[in-house]
Amino acid sequence: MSGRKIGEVILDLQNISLRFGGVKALTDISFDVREHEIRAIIGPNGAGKSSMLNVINGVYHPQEGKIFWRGQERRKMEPHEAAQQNIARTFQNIALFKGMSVLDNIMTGRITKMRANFIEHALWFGRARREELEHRRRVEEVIDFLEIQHIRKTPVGRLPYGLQKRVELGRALAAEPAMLLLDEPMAGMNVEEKQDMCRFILDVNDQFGTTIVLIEHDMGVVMDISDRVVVLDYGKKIGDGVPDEVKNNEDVIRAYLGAGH
Amino acid sequence: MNFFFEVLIGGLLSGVMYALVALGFVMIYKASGVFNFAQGAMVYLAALAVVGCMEMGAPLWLAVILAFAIMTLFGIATEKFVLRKLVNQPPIALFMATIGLAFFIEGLAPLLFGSQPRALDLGIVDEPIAWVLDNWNMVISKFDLVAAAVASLLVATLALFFQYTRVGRALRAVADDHQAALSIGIPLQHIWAIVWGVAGFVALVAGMMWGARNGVQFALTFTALKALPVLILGGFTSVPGAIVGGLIIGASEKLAEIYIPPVLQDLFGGSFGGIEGWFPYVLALLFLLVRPEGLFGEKHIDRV
Amino acid sequence: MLYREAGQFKTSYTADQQLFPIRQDRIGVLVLLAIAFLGVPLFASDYWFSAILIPFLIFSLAALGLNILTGYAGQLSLGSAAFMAVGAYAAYNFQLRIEGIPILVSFACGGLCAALVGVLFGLPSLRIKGFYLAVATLAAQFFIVWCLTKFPWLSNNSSSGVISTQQLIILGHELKTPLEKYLLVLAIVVVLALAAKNLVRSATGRAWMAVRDMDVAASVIGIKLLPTKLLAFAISSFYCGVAGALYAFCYLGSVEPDGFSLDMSFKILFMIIIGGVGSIMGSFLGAAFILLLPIFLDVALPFLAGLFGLPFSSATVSHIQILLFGALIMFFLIVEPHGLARLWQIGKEKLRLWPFPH
Amino acid sequence: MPETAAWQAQDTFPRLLLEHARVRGGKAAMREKHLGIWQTWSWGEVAERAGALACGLAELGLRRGDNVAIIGDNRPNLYMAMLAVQCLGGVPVPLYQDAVADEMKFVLQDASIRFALVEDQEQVDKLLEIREQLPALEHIAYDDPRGMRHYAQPFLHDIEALLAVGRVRQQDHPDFLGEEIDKGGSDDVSVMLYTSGTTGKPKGVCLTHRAFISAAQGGVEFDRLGPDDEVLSYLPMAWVGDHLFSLAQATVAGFAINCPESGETVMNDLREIGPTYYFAPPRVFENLLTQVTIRMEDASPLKRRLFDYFMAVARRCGADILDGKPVGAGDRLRYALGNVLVYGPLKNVLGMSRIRVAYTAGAAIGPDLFRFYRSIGINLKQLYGQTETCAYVCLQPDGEIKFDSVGKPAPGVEVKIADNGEILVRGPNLLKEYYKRPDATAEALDGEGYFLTGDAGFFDEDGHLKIIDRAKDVGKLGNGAMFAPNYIENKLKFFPYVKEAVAFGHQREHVCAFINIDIGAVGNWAERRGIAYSGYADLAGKAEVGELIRQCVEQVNQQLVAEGMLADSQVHRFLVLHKELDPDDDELTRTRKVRRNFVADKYRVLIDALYSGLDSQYIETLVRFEDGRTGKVAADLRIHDAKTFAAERLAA
Repeated sequence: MSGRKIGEVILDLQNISLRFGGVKALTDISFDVREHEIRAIIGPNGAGKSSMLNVINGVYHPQEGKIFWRGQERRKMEPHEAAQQNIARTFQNIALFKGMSVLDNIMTGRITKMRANFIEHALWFGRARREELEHRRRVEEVIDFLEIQHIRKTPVGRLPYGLQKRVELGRALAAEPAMLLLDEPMAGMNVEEKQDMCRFILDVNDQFGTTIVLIEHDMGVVMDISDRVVVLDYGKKIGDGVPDEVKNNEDVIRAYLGAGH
Repeated sequence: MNFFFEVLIGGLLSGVMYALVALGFVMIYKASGVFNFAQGAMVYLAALAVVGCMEMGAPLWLAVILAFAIMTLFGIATEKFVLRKLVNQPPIALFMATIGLAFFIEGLAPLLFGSQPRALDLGIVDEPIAWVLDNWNMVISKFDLVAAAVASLLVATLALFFQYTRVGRALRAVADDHQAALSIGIPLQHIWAIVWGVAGFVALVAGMMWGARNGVQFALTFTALKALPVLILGGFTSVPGAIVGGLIIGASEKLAEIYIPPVLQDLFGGSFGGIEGWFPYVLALLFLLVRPEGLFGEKHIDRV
Repeated sequence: MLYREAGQFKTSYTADQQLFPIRQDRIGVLVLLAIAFLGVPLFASDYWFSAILIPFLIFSLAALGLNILTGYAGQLSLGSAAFMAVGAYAAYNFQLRIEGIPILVSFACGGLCAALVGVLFGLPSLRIKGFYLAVATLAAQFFIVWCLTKFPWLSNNSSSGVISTQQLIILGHELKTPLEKYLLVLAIVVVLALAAKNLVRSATGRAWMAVRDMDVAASVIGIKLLPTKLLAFAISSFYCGVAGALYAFCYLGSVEPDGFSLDMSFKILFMIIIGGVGSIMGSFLGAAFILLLPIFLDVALPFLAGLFGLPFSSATVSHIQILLFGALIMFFLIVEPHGLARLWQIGKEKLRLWPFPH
Repeated sequence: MPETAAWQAQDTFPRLLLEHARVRGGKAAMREKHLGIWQTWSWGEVAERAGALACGLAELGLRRGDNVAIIGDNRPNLYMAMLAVQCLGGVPVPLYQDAVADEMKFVLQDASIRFALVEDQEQVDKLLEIREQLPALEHIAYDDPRGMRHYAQPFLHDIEALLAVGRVRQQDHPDFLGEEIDKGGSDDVSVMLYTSGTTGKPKGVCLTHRAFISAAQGGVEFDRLGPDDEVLSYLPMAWVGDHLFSLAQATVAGFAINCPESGETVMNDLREIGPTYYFAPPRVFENLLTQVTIRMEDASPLKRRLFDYFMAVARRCGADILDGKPVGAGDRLRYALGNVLVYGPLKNVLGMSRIRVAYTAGAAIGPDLFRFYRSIGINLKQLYGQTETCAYVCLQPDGEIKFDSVGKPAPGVEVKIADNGEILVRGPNLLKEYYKRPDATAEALDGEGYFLTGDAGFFDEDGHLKIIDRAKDVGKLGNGAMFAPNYIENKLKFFPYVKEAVAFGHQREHVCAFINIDIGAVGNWAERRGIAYSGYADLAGKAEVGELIRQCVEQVNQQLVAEGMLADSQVHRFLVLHKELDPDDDELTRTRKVRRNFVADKYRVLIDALYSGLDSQYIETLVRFEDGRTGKVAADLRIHDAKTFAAERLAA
């Protein structure tokens, strides 16, 4: 039923190695992400999955390896530069701005699209005012999309966990990202919340064509929604392919059985 | 050149005194992660307590014991009524609370022991050491030397305390990992109370030294504030850092005080004394830009 | 209880995002402004203007400045008084050295100079946070005051840096009476408070709060950390600078660098802690509280002492005052970390929800 | 306004619409909270959009007389769709939007629906699910395109696309729409509403423009409604109440319909809009009051005392002040103070500050409940009517409010009581017929043109109508005494703890009852007593809860004794059901009326236990969850005895 077309490689990671002091977090990892696909990264705890996302959006800088974004080799960049290249993400441990309302949190997601300077802001005049109104509308569309109208003006700190996760997704979506990195979007959710989140992820991918890279522990979900899966273990890549391939990969089975039992 | 060394050694010796105050900060920071801005005020309180008790007729040794009791009680009370209530607050809130604590002490101490400046006589005369003066023609204060010796003794004692007593080991463990500390079998809150007690003791020693040197007065709190740049240089968690930082600050501010004003005078005219009032802070600020974690501090990685 | 919000629905984002979306709030603010501009001048005495209202407004402005930096952008500063000093001395020098410069322009330039200095001392904020930064701002506090004392040019060669401010002339009219000065200060504070409110409800403010609440996430969504923090330093210092200029020109008339002491920086910090970190309103409440408490103690303590027949000195009053400040800071941090503004907010929520509990 | 000749000529809804567009084209006609603000459509825009949509539908082949299904939450586009269909002489048939596909099937088949205008993907999916069985269904248009991207079926249309098509057609045939509207007459059917029916299959009630306009106009004049009023439309569009109070009266009086953002935000939206005219079934008022009670229990003691004191003042004189009756100066002063301190703020938080007139209907409302709202100054009134009478038979005039009557016959309506006590109604507001059911039509309308309501009632000395029960439900106890189950159930349901009650007693020696507790109110009650519970069934089974309900039942018994002829209807035994009666399990109708016989059959074993004197009874019940799955609930139900009272003792 899906009408989306998986396109060219949009992100290509080649031989990435990352160390913290003497600790190797990632070792010689290569994989690519195609436009419009849902790409999952799985692996036992401590496999380096989050580090991988942090490399992609510039929080960590790998000591070795190359990153190609839309065919261009990427120089070392800061997270905000990744944001300007339309890479958005959510975090494993919710990283919302606790002191702000849902609306304001999602509004911050549009910060790269806003041009007015602080003087215009202080005067609340012209471009600043216009932008606030325009972007409010876009944010409201995100709120509508995620069905969180009833908590629009609630401070995020007061929300239950599942809704906070949804708001965080909203903040990432507000940036209209080309690529969305989701770090365990369903961790700690109940079945119903997971279903909702799955639906939102698929809708985002489907309606906006957003490329999604996600880390998730729930194998059922991963196998259901992702197009291709990368498996990491102890910072090394041990499998890569469509869900069925990965499921039958012996290294993967061993890593999971070894880690899980 | 002799003059340079005279200034340098004088600076190093007063640096030891800064280190004395900084030690109290480090103790508390290591054990509870609280940046105790009130350490300076505690120095003031301790010194006032000693002279206050002596004024009421107590001999020096008794006054010191009484002051120590007061400092310990005060430390425990602080832990119990202030810090324990702020356990889950961000560090910055704790920091601000200790600023409040500093004010509280600065208001309380003179109410208890009077606010007029007083001398504290420890029986050590503040005069140049004749032998040095004769042989090298340098003025090195006897008092400073004694103070340095006391400080060294204190550091050594603390090091032994940390290394060889159960409580000391617990304290070190707390600094690394609260969970691990629990396994030693001493309640965290006891540990914190002990830390505040020890910090009070350190403040007492520092207060007596500074009080004997400069008189017991409110200005002590400003002198004690100099321990902050010391910490930044040395790192918040390092006892050796506090010593080395203290020496650097002490020496450099004295040298700056002597050697910078003439330069400025040549450039702008006028007089430019009082550089030691800000020099440590600016030095620390510049140092922060280069090495935020301090000389001996641990590098901190933000995990996402 | 006083609120009647039913029927106040918004049909446009303009209406929904206006400064005070609730009609009763708008009325309240207008009434307050009317009292401040029209009512107070009718009834207040010169003592009230020069001893209470003018310093209250000036310190509110300084607290507002610090609140922008600390409350909104999350960067602690212990050097607010020094930035006020920069503003005061810069405004003085602009008046002194540029022929015919309007006084308001001098104030603004004073603010700008403070902003510049603020940015300079804010640079370390990229690498350090929290109390490290606080210690760094102590450098600003001590260094600036020293500079103002020691460089004679800055104070037009007066001894120990004392300056006497020039006349306040606006459009050819000299403001002499406390009332006139009050109105000038009030107007400036109202305009700047409005600008601050606009800033914190716009993208700028959201970027500050994002950096404050979680800097990694802020940077991941595209906020450049250093410019955002430096902007906070600049604007905060600008506010402090203007406050300093007003402090010199409209309040004391003659100031010395040592007047802008560390103690004053702490006082401003206490204003925002007690008033409410991260609240425009809190800056005003805190300033009022910190300024009124000593006045209250001056009257109440001797009275109480007299009641019990205790000996009493003015030094004792000041010690009790310091002690009380410290105790209050700890009390607020423990009991209500968001200060009086939160109490105000809760009170307002209670009124909105009345008779239901909050 | 409607008295002028120009308005008299507007005898169909499309003509009224055009007239409003002409007279007050810029004034708000519909609003919906969407994307955070109240999006507004003026009368001019509504007329334009409805017209364009009509042309779009005509382009698809909609013909005069076609029935068009309207399925969805209250949304301006769906209201406009109804008007659009009426423009073409079609008949809108609103359906209950939360019904599952199977339940919709009957209506869709019965009305030979060719066109369906629906809200969103959810409704489209339902229709597609049963499309095989709906040979007549040709086109489906949807309002919300979300999730519809991959639906390639050619018969699916976005309403916006239809509007565009319609606008093109309007340009090509500028006279088309006007001609179509001109063709319409006041005796055409304007809408077809299906009665849910407590028994049997639903029947389509055909109501003409004349009927609805007369009913709407009567109400508008009766309560002096005008274009500046505001109403919140949140009740199912398929319900006659919503059709009358939202679309029909708005189109007559020219006021604005406001649609909430989502089901979860209704209370908040109500508070924002602050309607001046409000309509809700009793259960909504009841829920509100329950919430008020619960929230006040959490208030500080001082505030609670204040509240209790002023509520006592309000009970004493509030209703009289509202009715304009003489009240002492002291009480007036106290009431004024109470208005500042309690009633005003309370109305504000409920979103009822601006209400001029509020109506309740659809079920009996408890006197305490009714009095509560009136006493705090909300002009809540009752009305009486059926789908077949456009919900318009009796209204309570201002100043003549009786708690136990439904008021006087509305303007233009004749009411008489048949010999068997049944209420008969005649007037322009009656149904034209039941769709394709001449038999049922003949049964419902007698030779003189009276509609047989099926309710039993009587007029009191002031000419106010009192309803006792459904005429057919009024039964007899074994001893021949009158047994009016609804009457008893309503009394029980007036307690906040009781959500539903089902009374049995026809041809039995005494009355027994099933009780559904209100999980909100009882849950709160339990929490305050530290009673832990895991869910509805667990809570319902608690002995303490049984005791609580027993007290309620015994109070009802006391009241019944006082009513003389119903003294024998006291409830002797009862049990608290282990599950909530649910429309999904067919135990309630979609309007949440108990399907008495169905329940009696389903829980036969429980009824037997009640009458055989057992102390408890084990039962297993099949339940259907929201997603369509089914499961089992089992419980061992405790049966409680309630104290009954002797009539003589109270009489003495």
